[in-house]
Amino acid sequence: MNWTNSLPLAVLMTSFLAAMIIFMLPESRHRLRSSINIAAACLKLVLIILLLQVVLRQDYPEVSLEVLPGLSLILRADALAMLFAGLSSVLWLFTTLYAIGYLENSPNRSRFFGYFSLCVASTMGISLAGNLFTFLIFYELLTLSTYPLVVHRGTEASLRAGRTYLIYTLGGGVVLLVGVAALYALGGDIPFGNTEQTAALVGTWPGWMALIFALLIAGLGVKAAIFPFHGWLPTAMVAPAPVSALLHAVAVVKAGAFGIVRVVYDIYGIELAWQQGLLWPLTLIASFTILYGSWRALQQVDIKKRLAFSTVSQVSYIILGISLFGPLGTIGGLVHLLHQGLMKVTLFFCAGNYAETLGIHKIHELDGVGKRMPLTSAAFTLGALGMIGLPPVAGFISKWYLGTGALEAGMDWVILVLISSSLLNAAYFLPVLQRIWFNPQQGDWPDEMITRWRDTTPLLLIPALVTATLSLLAGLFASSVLSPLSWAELITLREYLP
Amino acid sequence: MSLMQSPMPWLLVIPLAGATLTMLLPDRWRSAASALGILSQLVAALLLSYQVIQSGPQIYAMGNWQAPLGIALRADGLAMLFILMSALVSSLCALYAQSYLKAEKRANFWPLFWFLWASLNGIWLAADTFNLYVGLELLTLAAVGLVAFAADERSLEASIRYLYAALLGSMGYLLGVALLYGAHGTLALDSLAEHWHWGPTSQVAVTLIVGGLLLKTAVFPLHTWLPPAHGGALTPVSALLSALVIKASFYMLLRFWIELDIYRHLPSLSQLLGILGAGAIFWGGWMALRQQHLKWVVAYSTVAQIGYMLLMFPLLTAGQSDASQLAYQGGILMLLAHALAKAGMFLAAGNLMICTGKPDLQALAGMSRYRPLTIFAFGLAGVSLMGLPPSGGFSAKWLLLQSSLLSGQWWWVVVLVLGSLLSAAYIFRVFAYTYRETGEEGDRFARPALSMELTALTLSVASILLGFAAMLPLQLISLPGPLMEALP
Amino acid sequence: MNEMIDWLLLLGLGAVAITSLMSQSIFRAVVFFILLGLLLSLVWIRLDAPDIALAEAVIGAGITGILLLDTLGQLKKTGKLTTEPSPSRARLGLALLASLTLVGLLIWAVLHQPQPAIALHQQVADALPESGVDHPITAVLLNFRSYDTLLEIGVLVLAVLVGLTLQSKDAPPDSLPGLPNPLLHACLTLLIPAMLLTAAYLLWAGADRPGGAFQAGAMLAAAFILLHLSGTRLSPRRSEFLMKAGLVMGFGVFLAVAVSTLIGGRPFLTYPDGSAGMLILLIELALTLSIGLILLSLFTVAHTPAQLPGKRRQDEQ
Amino acid sequence: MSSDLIFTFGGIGLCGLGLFGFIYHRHLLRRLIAFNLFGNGTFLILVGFAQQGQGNSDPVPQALVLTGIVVAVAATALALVLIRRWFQLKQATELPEDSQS
Repeated sequence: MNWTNSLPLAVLMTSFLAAMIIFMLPESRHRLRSSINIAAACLKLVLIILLLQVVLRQDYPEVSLEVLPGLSLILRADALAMLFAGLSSVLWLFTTLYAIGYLENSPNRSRFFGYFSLCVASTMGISLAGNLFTFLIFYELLTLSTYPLVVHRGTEASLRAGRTYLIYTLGGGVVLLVGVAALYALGGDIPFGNTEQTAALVGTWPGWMALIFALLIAGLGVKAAIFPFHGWLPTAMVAPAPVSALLHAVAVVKAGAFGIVRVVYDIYGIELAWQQGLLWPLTLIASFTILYGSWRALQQVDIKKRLAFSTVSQVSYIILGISLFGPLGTIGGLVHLLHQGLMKVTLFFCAGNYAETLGIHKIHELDGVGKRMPLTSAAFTLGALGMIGLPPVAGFISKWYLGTGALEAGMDWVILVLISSSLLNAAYFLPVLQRIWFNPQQGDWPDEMITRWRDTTPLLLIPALVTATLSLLAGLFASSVLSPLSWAELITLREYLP
Repeated sequence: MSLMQSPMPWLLVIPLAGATLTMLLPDRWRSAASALGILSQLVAALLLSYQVIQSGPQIYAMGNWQAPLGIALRADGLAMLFILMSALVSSLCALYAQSYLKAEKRANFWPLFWFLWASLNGIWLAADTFNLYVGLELLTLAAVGLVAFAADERSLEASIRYLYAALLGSMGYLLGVALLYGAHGTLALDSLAEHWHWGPTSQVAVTLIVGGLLLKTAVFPLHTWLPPAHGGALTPVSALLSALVIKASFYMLLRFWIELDIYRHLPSLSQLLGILGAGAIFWGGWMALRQQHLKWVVAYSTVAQIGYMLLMFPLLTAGQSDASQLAYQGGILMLLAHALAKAGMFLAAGNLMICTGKPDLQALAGMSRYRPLTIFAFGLAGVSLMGLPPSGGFSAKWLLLQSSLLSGQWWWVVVLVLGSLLSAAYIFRVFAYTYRETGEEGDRFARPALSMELTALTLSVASILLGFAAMLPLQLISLPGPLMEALP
Repeated sequence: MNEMIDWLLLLGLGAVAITSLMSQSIFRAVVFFILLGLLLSLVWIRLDAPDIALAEAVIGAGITGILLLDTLGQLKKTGKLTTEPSPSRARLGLALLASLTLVGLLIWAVLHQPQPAIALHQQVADALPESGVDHPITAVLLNFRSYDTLLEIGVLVLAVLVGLTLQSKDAPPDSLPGLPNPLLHACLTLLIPAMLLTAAYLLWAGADRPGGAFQAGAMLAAAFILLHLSGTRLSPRRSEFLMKAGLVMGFGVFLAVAVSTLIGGRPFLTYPDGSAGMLILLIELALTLSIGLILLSLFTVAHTPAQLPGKRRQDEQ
Repeated sequence: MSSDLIFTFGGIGLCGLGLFGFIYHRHLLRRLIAFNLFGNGTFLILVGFAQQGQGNSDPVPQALVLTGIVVAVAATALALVLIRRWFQLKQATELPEDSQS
């Protein structure tokens, strides 16, 4: 056995062990806990880079364990897995830093960081899963480990939000379970990438396989917050800002979207799915969700709520890209998985900064905040412009590919969807930017924190700046070898359209 | 060397001797003797498993009289799994009880505990229908005694209810055995299976046996005695009862069902058992959702979980061998996962009640901050009970799902799925209470001993690990033996 | 003629059973239950089962009856007996349905009895010479199926144990006064030795005739209970350890004999060649004494009122 | 009809009566008596039915009944201990109706 084969397991274990150690630590050991957290995040990043090297050589390390007769847990690092794993591990590092700053002096940090790490461990499991069964296991584990984070504050509102979250995600989980179990009953264990196996099944039971496709997508669609399963996402906003970042950018919605990618490309195969007519309903739903999310975002007065509906809309860009038959659409969808993550995490960091530093929660309270917190506001502006899709921020790249992908797939009407959604995005972000930069300050801030820093504390500020910069760089240097775009192209070339 | 002939009788001798000695010894020696007994039990169980794995099922003729004249003990893969399971759960519960009970209470706890263990081992190994009756009665009396241990109003009421239900159940069973003997002239399971005559007498006998055993297993709607008994007993007792005692009658049911070919002859009874199971899942889950008393939630959860185990019966159909195999594996795995998870959950619940000093859910506010380890144990056990991955409960549910899909009985899929959601509802309800912040500080809480927290955690973690190591028990129960031959 | 007797017995059995079940007065119910036990003894004799007849008379009717009567007395003495709530119509319906179904099923089952494939009594007869005793039932109980018997003694010990558990240590001494009746004492001095002698005989006879440890033990218990009622205390509080040792002695000796053969390299519960009879007698002797004490304890344990438990401990809810 | 068959039917009757009383009554002592009736009926069936089938006196079921009687007396005694305790605490001879379930 090659040493590289143990890398996927090592990636998973770094955050899992970190979680276990943190659970064992007494509440008061803040410094030690933070050190372990950061060390684990850095270690994971190193391991991911090592793994990237291996995957670039067209070598896909794999470990498996037979857990039930004929059924194995498989961890396998392929190019697509690395896309998601890379994104999560980068964002984990910054979210951890941010969370350490954000939760300073608040209770229950041991519990928080423990589940936080567990949550990232499950995300790693999701990205490295080598078959649907493994995916399902980590997908459910993600639900379990995020629940304590959502209800972290322990207030009535957060417990209610936790209940809503559970109803949606567990409901989606069992639908997914039934889909996975039915697929297994028909064809046995199908590792990702073995689309020939599925093709044979579709030949025999076309009706069943279409039903299973619907079950799988519906189950995954809950976490991806596709309409009508998006209801939990705005409700879960009561959680602390780092958790929102985790839900929206790093882990949860991404897990759903990533799962859909896996099902479409690695279980059914895009060509087969296209031929069977399974994709166009997905395109329709995604388009509708994009418009619906934007429309709802426009009506929100709470910053985080507006961002939440923006996520509903943005994640469906990914789904849209996946559902378009053709390499350009695929690239657009995959690259947006990364870009949306970077931009959304920036926005949430900034929203958290406003709330922590000045007590601002509503949009109308933002008047003149640009002068008080220029750096945070600059990062926020970058993220918002990227969401609208203005060049040179990363969002532009995604939309460009999605548009050309739609043309390639012969679905010209999708262009209209993209344009109108961009207009809506502009409509709900530009007024915010106007308030930040151009409106004068109205009276005192709701709840100002006294710090010796001009903007806000470094631990809150730096992660936001870094992710904002990254999303700018991803757009500016889209054509370089290291950019998310190149990686998405690599995946597309290597795996889907040989 | 002669000692090593077969470890089988030692699995009975040690607990019986333990019961005798712990009655007579002074307290200091009592605990030491128990510890020694537990260790030697573990050794004997492992030795016997080794033998069974190496050289197949073992038959042991008591007093050297071959069955059917004498009584034989029989150790096959299934029996071994149950022996190992009860060894693990009982020893951890015993460890817990050592800290939980005060010295003067322990005096009477140990003999009862040892009798309980002896009867369990007796039942797992028994191959004689009347011997099973005596074992069942020994088990009942020990269990009732343990329930009545607290000697207050609630536990007395519970124990009387329990005793009456159990007595009726065993009498029904004995009546069935009487008919079987009259029709076949033998009491031994093996020779019954060999000379099995399927006619009215056998049908009535089987009906009575199944009915009696269902009552003793607390199958819905005959479950009403269970929640007070399991919810009202002392914590280590609740854990033993829910994890092991109800499994005894279930185990007997399964043996009869498969070895005497009942599944082949009474398919409608199979479906009936499945329907009762579904009823148990929904009713038990619904009642668990409505309880205000922590341990009653856990007790009603047992009612619901028994329902899952019953789902294996309609899936053991004569026609489909694959589906039947899956159902058998899934059912047994479900039982094992439940034993571990429920014991862990009861012990964790007991710890929480020690912390708050109150039995109700309301008092749990803020507990997830104060006792994260215990909450974690409770949560892990809950994961397995809900059947969420990765856990033994999930693997079991997966197998049952596969079996229902394969045999085309899709309605059980619906039951399994809805049941999972219901159990998630009542478990997360408890969990939500522990997250509530009331603003009061944590120092009003008492603190359970570390060993008590660790035993709960060990059991819960084991129920999770079972999800990864399910192949071991599945291989064990698939070893050749009379049961496997009779399985479709 | 014989069949006549059988039918008459059956009729009596039914009448007595119904009376004991449905009688208005609970006291009468118990008395008729004891009467039923005596009738059953006759039935057992008709069924060619004198051992059971003996056991039924002494244990089924005797000990159970005494226990029931004594409990009833206790209930009457300690409290105002609340009037019994009359059972609901639903209960009546359920009970009728259940019992009629059961009877129907059983009759159907009995009428379709197949010819048994195995004749176990033949095997018993064949193996009897090796068993060490001449009486087949004793051979079955203490040799062929001795494992059942071992567990059964366990059940008895367990019942007493639970009784002892429920008895709180600080209970007041037995409030029942000794009976100062001189006539009774005179009777007892005659009766007790006679009973002890009968017990010894029953024990000895068990080897080749009806009788054995259970019947003898029950007789012993009857003697003990009489002594107890007359004021002589053999109660656990006198010497707890000795009492407990006596209770488990039978079980312990049985187990020890079984284990000793196991250590000797022979299967569990085997008797070494030639010494089966001796060992069985030894076990029976210990069992008789223990069973006597156990039955007595069941009586006294049930009899001694335990005190209301003190303040309940919070951690043991 | 042989004695064996007659008393087998007698046993069936006792079982029916016992089950009836066990369900019908609420008084704990009455239910205990009913249980003992049920038990005695079972014992009669055990011996009578077996001997009817064998056409011969059979020591095995007789031995089983001896065991059964002892087990029954143990169970009865245990029940009585519990009943007395219950009576002391609650001054009641029956259990409360199920309210929880």
